[in-house]
Amino acid sequence: MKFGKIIGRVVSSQKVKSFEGLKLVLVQPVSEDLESVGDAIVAVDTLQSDVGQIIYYETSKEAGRVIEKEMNPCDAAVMGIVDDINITKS
Amino acid sequence: MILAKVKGTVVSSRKAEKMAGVRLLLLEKIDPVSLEGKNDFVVAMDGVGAGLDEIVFYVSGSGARMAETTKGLPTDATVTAIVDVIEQNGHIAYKK
Amino acid sequence: MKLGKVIGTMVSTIKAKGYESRKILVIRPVGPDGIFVGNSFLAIDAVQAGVGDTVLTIEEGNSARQVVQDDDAFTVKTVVAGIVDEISLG
Amino acid sequence: MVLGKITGTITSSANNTDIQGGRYLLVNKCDQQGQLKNDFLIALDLVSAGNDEMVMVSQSTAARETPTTRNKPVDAVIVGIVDAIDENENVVYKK
Repeated sequence: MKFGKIIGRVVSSQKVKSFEGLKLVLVQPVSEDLESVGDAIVAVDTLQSDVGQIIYYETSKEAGRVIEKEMNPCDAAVMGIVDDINITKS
Repeated sequence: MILAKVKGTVVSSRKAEKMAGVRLLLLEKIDPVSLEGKNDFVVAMDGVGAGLDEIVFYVSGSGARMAETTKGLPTDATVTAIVDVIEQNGHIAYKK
Repeated sequence: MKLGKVIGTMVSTIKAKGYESRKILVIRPVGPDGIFVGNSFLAIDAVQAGVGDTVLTIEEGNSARQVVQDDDAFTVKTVVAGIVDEISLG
Repeated sequence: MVLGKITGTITSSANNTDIQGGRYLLVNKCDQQGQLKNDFLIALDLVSAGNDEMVMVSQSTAARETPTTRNKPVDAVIVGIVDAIDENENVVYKK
């Protein structure tokens, strides 16, 4: 899993059937210091996250398992909304 | 899937048992616009009988094991198609 | 498997299913010499690891389900599977 | 999923992808504003995408989690055509 920040929403009307009714968000991967790392990706969000929130997401087939449909080609999903990060600098 | 050009074959006499009898191709990834080689090479199992200098595309990761010819074999790259035509922005960029 | 060092913890109340009541750690990959390499990531703790521990992480769903001993944890992919006591080189 | 724009079509008669009538498109990855990255991949089209349209591509094992691609040698599929992207309450892309 990785930290990410919700930076926007993606709207798609023409999509695979198993994605119908799902919310798609634009996620900017970030470090534990909340600095941007790499390029933004599109993820499925089942947790009603808001723009600006720090979340964590998982990739690959396991991400698709947040959707109640047996077969779906989702490769990234929001897995939780972050309340607090405690880092010990050594 | 990634576009590449067949640059040669790879022969290995000592290899995993399950790889016996499988043709291994040396591929050079190509730029899809210029079709020039990127000096980035990968060895892939041949699933289509591709020949030297042909443009192909290959599947990487666990999907490489899903071709008819590679079911259950230890591979992370398999050539799944020989390219006939690449059309870009309405014009033919490549024709076999 | 990847070597990493636990650099912190993260609190999250809103989580995807399969993540409820699981402890999640912030980890940075390290080389065998303990020097940080690359960006941080998150993993579910299965071995009571703590901040400062060098750990072994697995990023593959099937294996992860075995580690957390839950066949129904379909959304789980990244886990801390061991605490490293010693690495000997050469 | 990653974002990309359709820049071409790949035709192949000799293939063992084992997908009847499969349409393979050349995708140039792009950012949320549609800025091209010149980083290309080939993806199987599941949504009848057209030239220059912005799409979402799902990769790796997840690409095989559809009725068309189950257990087939595919590592990238186009799962949706993007109509609009809203970044920090501003529409940064519109079809």
